[in-house]
Amino acid sequence: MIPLSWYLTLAAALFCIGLYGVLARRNAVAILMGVELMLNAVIINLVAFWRYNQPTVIGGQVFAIIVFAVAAAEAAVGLALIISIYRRRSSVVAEDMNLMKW
Amino acid sequence: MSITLPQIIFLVVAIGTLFTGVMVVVARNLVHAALWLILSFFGVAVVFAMLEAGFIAVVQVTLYIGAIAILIIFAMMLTRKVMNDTEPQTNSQWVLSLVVAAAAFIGLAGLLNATAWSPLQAVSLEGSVAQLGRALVEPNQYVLPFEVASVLLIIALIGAVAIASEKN
Amino acid sequence: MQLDLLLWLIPVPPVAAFFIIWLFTNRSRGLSHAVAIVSILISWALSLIVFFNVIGLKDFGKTVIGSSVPWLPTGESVFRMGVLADPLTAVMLFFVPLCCTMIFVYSVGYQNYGKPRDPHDKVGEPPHNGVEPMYSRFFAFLSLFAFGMLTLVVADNLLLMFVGWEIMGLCSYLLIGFWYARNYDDPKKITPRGAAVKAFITTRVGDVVMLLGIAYLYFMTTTEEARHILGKAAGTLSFRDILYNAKFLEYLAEQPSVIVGLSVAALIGIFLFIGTVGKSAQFPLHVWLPDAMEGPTPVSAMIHAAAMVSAGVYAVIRMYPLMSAGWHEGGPLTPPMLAMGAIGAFTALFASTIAVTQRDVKKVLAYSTISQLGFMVAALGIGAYVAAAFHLMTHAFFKALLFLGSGSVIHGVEHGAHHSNEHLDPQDMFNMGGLRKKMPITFWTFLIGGFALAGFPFITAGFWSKDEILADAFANNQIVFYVLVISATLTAFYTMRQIALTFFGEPRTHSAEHASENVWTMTYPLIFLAIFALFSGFVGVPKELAELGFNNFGKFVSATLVEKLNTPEFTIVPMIFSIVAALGGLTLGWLVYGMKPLKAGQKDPLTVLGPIYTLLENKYYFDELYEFIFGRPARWIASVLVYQIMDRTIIDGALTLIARFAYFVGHVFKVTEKYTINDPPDWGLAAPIQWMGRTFRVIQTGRVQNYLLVAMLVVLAFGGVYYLRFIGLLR
Amino acid sequence: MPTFDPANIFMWAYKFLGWWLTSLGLAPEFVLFVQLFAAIGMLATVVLLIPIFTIWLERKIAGRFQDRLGPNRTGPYGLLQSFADVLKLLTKEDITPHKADKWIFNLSPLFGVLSIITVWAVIPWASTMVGADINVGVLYLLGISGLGTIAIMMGGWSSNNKFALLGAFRAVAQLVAYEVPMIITLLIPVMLSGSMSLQSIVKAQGQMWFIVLAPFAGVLFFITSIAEIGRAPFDLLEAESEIATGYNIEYTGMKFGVWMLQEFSHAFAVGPLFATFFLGGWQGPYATEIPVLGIVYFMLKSFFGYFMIIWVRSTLPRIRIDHLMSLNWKFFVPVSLLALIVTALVDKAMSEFAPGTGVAGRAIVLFTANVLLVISVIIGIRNAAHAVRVKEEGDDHAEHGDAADSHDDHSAHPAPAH
Repeated sequence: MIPLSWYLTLAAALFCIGLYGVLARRNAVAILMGVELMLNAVIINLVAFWRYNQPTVIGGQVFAIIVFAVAAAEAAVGLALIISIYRRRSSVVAEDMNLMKW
Repeated sequence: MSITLPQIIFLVVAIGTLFTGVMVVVARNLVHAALWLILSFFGVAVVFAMLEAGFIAVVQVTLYIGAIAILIIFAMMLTRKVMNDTEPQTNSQWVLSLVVAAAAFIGLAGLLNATAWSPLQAVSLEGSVAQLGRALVEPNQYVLPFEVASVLLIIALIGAVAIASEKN
Repeated sequence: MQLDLLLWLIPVPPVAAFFIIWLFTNRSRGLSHAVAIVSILISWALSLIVFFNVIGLKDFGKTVIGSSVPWLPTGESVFRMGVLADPLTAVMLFFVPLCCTMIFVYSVGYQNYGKPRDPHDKVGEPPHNGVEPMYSRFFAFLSLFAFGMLTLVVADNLLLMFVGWEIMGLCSYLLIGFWYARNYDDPKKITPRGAAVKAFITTRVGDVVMLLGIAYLYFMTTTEEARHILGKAAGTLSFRDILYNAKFLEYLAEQPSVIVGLSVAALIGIFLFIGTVGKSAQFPLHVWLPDAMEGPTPVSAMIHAAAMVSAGVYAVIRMYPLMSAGWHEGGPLTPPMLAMGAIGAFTALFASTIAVTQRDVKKVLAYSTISQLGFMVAALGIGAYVAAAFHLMTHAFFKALLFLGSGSVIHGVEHGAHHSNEHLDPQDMFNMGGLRKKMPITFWTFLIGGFALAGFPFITAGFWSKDEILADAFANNQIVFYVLVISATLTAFYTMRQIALTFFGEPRTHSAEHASENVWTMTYPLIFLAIFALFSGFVGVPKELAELGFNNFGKFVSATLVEKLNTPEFTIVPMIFSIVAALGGLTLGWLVYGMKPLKAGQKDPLTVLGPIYTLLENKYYFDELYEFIFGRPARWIASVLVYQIMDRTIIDGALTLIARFAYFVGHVFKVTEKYTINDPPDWGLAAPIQWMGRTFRVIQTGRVQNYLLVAMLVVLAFGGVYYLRFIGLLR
Repeated sequence: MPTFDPANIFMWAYKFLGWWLTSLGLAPEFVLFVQLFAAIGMLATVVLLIPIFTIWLERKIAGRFQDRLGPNRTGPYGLLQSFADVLKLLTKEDITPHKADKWIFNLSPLFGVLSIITVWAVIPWASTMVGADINVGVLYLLGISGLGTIAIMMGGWSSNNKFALLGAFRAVAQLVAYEVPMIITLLIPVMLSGSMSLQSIVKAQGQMWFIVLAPFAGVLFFITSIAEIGRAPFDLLEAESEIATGYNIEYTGMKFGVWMLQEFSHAFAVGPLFATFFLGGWQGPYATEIPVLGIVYFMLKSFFGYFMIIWVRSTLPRIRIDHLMSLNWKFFVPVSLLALIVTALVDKAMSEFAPGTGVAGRAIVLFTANVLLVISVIIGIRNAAHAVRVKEEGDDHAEHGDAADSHDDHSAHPAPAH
């Protein structure tokens, strides 16, 4: 049988990979992909905790579903933003989007 | 300790998932990265299946691969040819980012493995899908978060259309 | 089908009709009046179903029909709204929708449906010969009014009843002022809008007091003992809980109220009765009703004869158990009953005296309405519960009939006036005469109505009800009895006067000559109502004369009350009195006006009375009196006290003061800033702040990833610290 | 040794294999693995062989519809036509374009076929024969169809050709868009049967097919799935005249053949799906007693659905891309939602107020509800079209409509000044 800590470690690793992607990639779409990875890691955590701590209470899965919905919304809005930025400035490089600096 | 079959499967899946995840963040070609991402999503779906959350697994496939991945690839194609594979894919702070990510992972892993977690309870999850479905619409359970999530989706839909629409 | 469900449904169609007409069909006249009439017909049908079901019920009254839903949670109890049908409601349900229906149908003809729009007509003025410009609006208002009335009838608690009551008040305002743009030549004549405002405000005076009574009653149902008595039903206004609960009533009767010498029941009763005084135009709040005749005649018939004013009486009849709480047959009357008896009897006499001298055909009827309502109130005051309810019903029939008849007359005369381009007041009876041959249907029906009003013996409904009142008065209170007899005589007299002036003799004007009978939509309702005006009385004849009719009414209605009231044993005396009064009055009127009909321009024979005549003709100068007592001071307070002293001096002065102070503070700030920050270039605060900004702004790279990186570093740092403390390396 | 029963011969074979291998003394896991592998292999083979027949069938039927003979040279009735085509494709040169993304370019056709074969994993063939009776089968199908989209996109993108990319765009836009009403209409069988497992959906149609209970949903599902497989009149993603066969333009030889295989098997897959969801799957006389019969019924229904597709394809012309999109978003999505709501309300109301109603009663009520819905929808379309006509041509034409109607349109759409 698989200990819970394995799942959590997997989730942590996936999360950190996504984090690296978010921090280091230049392309905004790639950053978004990193965010998706992080969200997946979070959902793994939720489901794993549900399965190991309270498998009879369905709340954990519900939580996961809600996170799914949020992820979908996030992806839609994020990509829309990227596309409109691309329209205005013909660039999807996150570093170029620095109008808010000094 | 002897290693059992499910553990082997888990290790294989986990390694595959992590590998594909790494490929997502390091691939030079963005479309390749997106395809790696799809594979990694598959891996996560398998993990869900191993956790006996069949519904979540299928939703993972349907939503992430069927919708989000396609969306990402689509956006990629709409915004393609702005950066070709030759120029650097990572920004100036990637080393520090790597350090931070690694440190975070080490810290988390250390904590996780230092903690004593509750073992797996052998309960039958028969009809947990039906249970989930009922829980999502029962007034005294999770109907409110469910509705809020649907409202959020509607708002995101309208907002995305409004943002990405040509004329403004 | 459960009856209580039907009860819920009864008021619904009219309000639906109101919204439908208002929102959708107001473009099309035919559609509008179709909607209105169909809706009121549905309500009527439902009411009849309920009525005929309940009269078959075993000991109905002990067991009432009704249901209620929790409406407003009030602390530990819940205020419930609901509907109720007891015998009294059943009676109301019998005649209210009926009269309403008749009036709806009548209005179609009265507002000249079918005729083309007259180009001279202006919106907001009575049409000359074309169709009413605001035709649909008229029916919308009528429907809303019917909704209010039916709500009031089926309501099972005082609050809901009050809601219907106020809706009717609003509709009465809207409908009296329906021709809002109308103006008259002589400034003393009140305009419709003025009349509307007057009616609204006058009835408000009563309603406020009534609301006070309702609140007081509600409060009393929440006291400790009340909880003890009512149990779970505490904190209620429901009739079922209050009026059918003898223990609670006597608790109220014993409880001393805030005013010394009055029990709670008495005080509440008086409050509620004042509401009725306003609504059904009892002295001293009667002034609005005659002016309300400025509205279209169907409105006068509906609001000021059949429905609204009788709603006032209905309210007191409904609350009678409370009013008479602590009173037993033959015992001393309770204060509210005393008040009712006195005011009712006085109003009856006083209004009938005024009615004798009026020239306007509708004003006469208005005053007679007041006096008839006085009859009912007086009857209640002396404990004649059944008689009051009975007279309420019959009066609704024949008074609606009379009003519609007068409307028909006016319409005919207007038609004549249009024909012989003559400019005159089509409502003045002295411009009429000889309409007997011109408009036969109107004449006969009006005659029936008039005789019913006068109480023509044995064959009219008015006789039986009025006789019952007189009988009870005779048994209980002689003074009231004689007052009522006198006013009954006067009633018969002015009825005859009206009939004679209107229909007999020769036409006194060309208009009257060219007057003609109206369309069927106006005449058929007259006939229909005439039938009821004749025969509706036979349900309540005294049981000693039972061979003349039935005696079910008394048994039926008196079942509403908790403790049995024994009807006085039958004596021939009051009946003789009432017969003499009716016939005497009629003959007197015939002698004065009928024998030798007035020629054109001839003065009213009653002017021989001299000053009394002028006094009566000016309605005892009540309007002037009220103007002097209330009008002037109010205006003076408004102009001098409120405007000049309050606004100008106190409030504005305070505001100016505050403004000055704020200005001063601002000035202080300005000076300080000038000398510390701006002026000195070297040591002022501005320079270093600028320098700091220039130095630190570099960290604002504007790149989201940098920010996230920093955030993660901080998170890691904190995490590390906590981890070290966790494993104990750090204190 | 399992007793031989001809009525359920396939399951018998499956069991027999297991028994035999066990008797050889192999580990049970391995035995199970071999059993499943054999079953899957058989299923996949059947699925992959079907197109060889359906290609011929389609060309024949389309020929008949268009008053042609269709293939008739190779073999009796041209039955061997498909084999000839395959041979031809095999002999062609296999080109991978320069600057193309080799891996993806070569992988995408396989992905495409994969996405179709995996569909069959959950489709019940008979009362006893279903690959994997998972309790979220419907969702599974949707996820798989997403895979197909990705495959097309990979192919179109990786071949580094603008027409291919355009085709891919169109494919994504169209498939993703038409998935929405398809999902919504699929919810109706799920609702009526109360389960997402295809086997229990089929079982729920034992007495009454869902096409009777929800005809409107059936039709909608049929149309949207035609759009999903990109057949005429929705074959925008490979419109020869506009973008020259779209995403698979750069493919040659057998790789192109694999794409064709994907298309035809996908097209055929609609038949079984339609049969499963609305035509009662393997249900039929004695289907439960003799499962083999179930296979026959199932195949008959599937081929009926496929025939309908061919009929539509060879009858209707292609529609414009903007019409395609507006048709989906402005008509199919709202109407399918309407159908869903109406069905839900009516069914729930019946179970609430008329419990114990027989299947026939339920069918009648639901059917009438559907008919009323269709009628109202048609009236709505008519009014909308009329309004549009009034807007475009001015109100003088509007008077042709009956008075009240045109009057309403008057007030709703003031005619342009002229």
